[in-house]
Amino acid sequence: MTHHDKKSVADIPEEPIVVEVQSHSNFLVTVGNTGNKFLTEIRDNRTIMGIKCPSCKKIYIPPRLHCPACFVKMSEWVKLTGKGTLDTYTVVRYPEPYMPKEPPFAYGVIKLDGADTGIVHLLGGVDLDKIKVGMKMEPVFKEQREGSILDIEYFKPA
Amino acid sequence: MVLKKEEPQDPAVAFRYPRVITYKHSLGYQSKFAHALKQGRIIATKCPVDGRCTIPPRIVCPMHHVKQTEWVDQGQRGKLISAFKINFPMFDSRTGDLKTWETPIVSIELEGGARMDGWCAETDTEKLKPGIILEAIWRPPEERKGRVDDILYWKPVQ
Amino acid sequence: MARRVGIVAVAQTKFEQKPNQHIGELLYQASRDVMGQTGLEFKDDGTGIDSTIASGYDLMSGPGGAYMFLGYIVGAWQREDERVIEDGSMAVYYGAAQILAGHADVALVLGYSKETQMNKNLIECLSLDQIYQRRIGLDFVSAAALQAMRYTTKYGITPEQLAKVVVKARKNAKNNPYAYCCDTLTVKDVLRSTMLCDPIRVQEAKPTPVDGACALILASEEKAKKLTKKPVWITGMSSCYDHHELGYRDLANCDSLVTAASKAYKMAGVTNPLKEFDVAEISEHYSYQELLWSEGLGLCGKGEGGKLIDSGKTEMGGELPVNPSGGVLSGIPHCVAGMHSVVEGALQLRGEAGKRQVMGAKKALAHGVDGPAGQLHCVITLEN
Amino acid sequence: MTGERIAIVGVGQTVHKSKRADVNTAEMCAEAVEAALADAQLTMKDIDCVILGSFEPADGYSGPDKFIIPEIGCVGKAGFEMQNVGTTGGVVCATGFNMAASGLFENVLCVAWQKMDEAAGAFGRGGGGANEYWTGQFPMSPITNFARRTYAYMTRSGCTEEHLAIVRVKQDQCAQKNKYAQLKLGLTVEKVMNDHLLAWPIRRLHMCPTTAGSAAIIVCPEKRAKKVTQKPVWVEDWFTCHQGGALTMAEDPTASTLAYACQKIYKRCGITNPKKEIQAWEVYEPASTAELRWMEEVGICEDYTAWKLFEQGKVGTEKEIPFNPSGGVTATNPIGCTPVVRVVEAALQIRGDAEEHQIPGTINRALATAYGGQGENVVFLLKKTL
Repeated sequence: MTHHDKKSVADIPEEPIVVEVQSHSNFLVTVGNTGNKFLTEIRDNRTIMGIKCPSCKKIYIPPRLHCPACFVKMSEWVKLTGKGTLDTYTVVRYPEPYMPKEPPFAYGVIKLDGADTGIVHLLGGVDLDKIKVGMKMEPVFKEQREGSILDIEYFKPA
Repeated sequence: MVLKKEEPQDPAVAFRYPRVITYKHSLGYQSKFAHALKQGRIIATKCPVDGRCTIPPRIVCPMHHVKQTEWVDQGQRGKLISAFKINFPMFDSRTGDLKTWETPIVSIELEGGARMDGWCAETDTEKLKPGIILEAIWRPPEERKGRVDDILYWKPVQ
Repeated sequence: MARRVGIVAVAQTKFEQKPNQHIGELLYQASRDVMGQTGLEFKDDGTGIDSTIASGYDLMSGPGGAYMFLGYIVGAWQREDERVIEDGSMAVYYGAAQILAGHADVALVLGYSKETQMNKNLIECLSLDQIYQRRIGLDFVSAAALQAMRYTTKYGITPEQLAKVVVKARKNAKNNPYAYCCDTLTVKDVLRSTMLCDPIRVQEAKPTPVDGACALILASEEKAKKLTKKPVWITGMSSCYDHHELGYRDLANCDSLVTAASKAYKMAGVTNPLKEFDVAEISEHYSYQELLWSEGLGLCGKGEGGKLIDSGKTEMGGELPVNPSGGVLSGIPHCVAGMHSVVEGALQLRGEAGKRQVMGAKKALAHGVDGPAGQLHCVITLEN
Repeated sequence: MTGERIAIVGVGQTVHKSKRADVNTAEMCAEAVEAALADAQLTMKDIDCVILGSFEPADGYSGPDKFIIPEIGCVGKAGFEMQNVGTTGGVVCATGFNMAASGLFENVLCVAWQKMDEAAGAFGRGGGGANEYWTGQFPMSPITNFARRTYAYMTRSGCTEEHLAIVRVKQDQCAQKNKYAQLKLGLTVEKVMNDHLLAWPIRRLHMCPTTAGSAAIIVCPEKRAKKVTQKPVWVEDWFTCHQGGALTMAEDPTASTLAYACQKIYKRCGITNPKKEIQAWEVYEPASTAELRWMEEVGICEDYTAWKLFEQGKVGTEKEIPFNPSGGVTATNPIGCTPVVRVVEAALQIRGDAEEHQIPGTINRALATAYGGQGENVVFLLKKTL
């Protein structure tokens, strides 16, 4: 190798730099058979289904394959009316890129009749300052449904 | 591992979740390295114990765990350590596109002792034997951004 | 616990926005501090630090695997170097378990975060399940707000009571030179601030973004006694998971915290936490959390969090001062928060907490939390 | 060791496939957990601590433990998530071992997973790099990493492309006997040598596939382990050896931290002749060519001579050197979970339960490793008797 003269580095500035970089990704999300059944029922029949544990008899929504309490497989589907009670809610007032709507909009946990759990979803069809815990709610389905949880457009007061 | 972009599927089976994360990396003590690139120079931090230089610049020497405060000019030439060519389309992390890569990637030991990677002008990998001397070819000064790719490629010195 | 684990040194950086510092510099500063205090270095013959455990979300450091380029900064090159992808309290928990296991005698535990690097809300949102909760755009803020609404309506917690938590935090933070936010606030100021996500107002949420790091060195009982005159003993610890789906839980309770606390208290022989602890550091990312977590930690009965803050028992000088450091509401980065609780608890028990010192503190309670609406809690009890 | 002596009392894994459309990530994990519980004849009620982990950059999550917990029935249990790129599964096991040895728990469950069908093709701009500023200009991947390593290995050792192909064929032969393995291709040396070139000298077949799979182990302290099972697999020692991304610091571009980690752990366990004293090897080789170098680093042979052992036909399940009888990582690679699969396979060998790919004779001691990043390792030693 040629001999290299070490140049001084004193003249190189040191002031801090902030580099902006973006990371893009596009993951495939596999729903699985259980989720598939739940979502296609919403899409094809506007029906919300719960899933029942054979051991503790609890009915879960959103559904899952295993009972979180008993760790046994669940396969018995139970048709729910979709109606329920508003357990809690919030009005989102800050914007984030991942949100499905422009704020302000509301989320709520709706405890569905006939199920032992509630589901978190968007609220609509009501003035944001008139939402009250304990309200009776029902789902509003989108006209064009594709097989996603967002096929339920929102829950509105019944 | 050849990656293909798949067609969107039924969202009740699987769906894509696009995600963009913007990072503002503070280069901090590494900023000087970026400033040097803008000047068409490569510099590295030096370990006060054994004098070894490292790129990326490090705040401490991994082996001796002493703070590295001295910067050393690494010159414009280096010795080839290894080379390889990618023969399949891979994502260009700067654009997100699948791209075929014609130029080999080389690992170089610079005159100052630090090691770094770069693209190589010589596309015939047969000619890229360990030990040959390569020289840095830079972008014109006005195009430099203080990034490692300010070095367009490395060219074998005849 | 059959044997005890000692905290022999603790350190923290100033918590603030540090756009001019590389993430590694935070780590270096905190780790050098504790290593300097003890004179310990990484050694492979059992005479120095045997292992290191860091905590932090990978995606907060960079696009993936980013933190793995930081291990060498603390000197853990070719050493036991592991990462807990949770709040920092869990790293302390694991570090102590490693010592109880005899696998390490001395462990360096680190928590670091650079929230100025990215959108914290987005990274937290990525913890949620993709099919249901993330699809509707939920994140940790809105999940916490749902919990806050449920909790406050069920037990009649008033906005004033929530605001008092913030006022107390900022007042205490004035005594903490490391704190980020220590402005003088009144209950009115808090209630006048913009609504972020009902019922959480901007001033009731953790200030963000903040950068900073914490470090501590844990050692086996035998070594701890040699390394310091003022060891702080970890006497009990436990973590506990709750349901992920918010609708599966009663958000007005924090069952997993109750479980974690009861396990930790049992180990430590604590039966009346309010009486027995002299100081508590609770991770309250939102104002309601100090109250709800206090209930979970058994400092008061269910639904009595509001009364607890009204009683003044948790103020400095009260029966059990909660968050003399100002806590997370004074601005501690995500993933560092729980470790910060342990660090502050240790400082109190060493009598080195400066102006925020609780006089004669003998037992401290540290708490950390992660996940949406407090899905995963960790409780650590300390004694001097 | 001042803590409890510990043993693996149950192991489980899914059948590894390239795609799992029938389950989501959490449900896939539940399969492995069910298998491990069945293997240990325990129920979820017995488990008091759970340690989870996956290679998050390929998971689409930041903290995936949160949503997996309910599906695997671990609500109300103690635990947390670990992660360290490729060695994640290794760190998960190490953490589980520590938790069990700490005396705080009776039955510790370790679960790791990867669902690569969700991640394949997921990375766009800046997605794959560890820090876009430093690595953004190059299309970095394990392929390029191992192309570089293999290039250097070949120039230093004198091994040829044909030797690399022999290694791959041996791995395939092993995988064909493993009912859980993903790729079973019926390879010949010729087939491998004519396979699509990715980055010379790495061909497609030399690289690990993308796998959807999960694995779980259950660890107990001594007293409990003896109650739970007739065939406990004792954990003799383990060592996490990470190097903080300091690849460029290594003098030898083919080297990893494995040699250092093995020397250290051998010394602690009094092993002087590893080739004799260890009867089963499950070593994480992300590329078939890595198997050569790792074989040298674990101390089976001198540096740069492993290819000769393959040339002489000494490596195989029923041969002198039973290296990766499961078919290894080039047959199956659910990244974050792969090290747990190594531990599972090593445990099965010791128990004599590896069925078709069981190494003949008594296996007293087995070594399993995890590999990640640019040369990071976790090493485990398992034993039949205390």
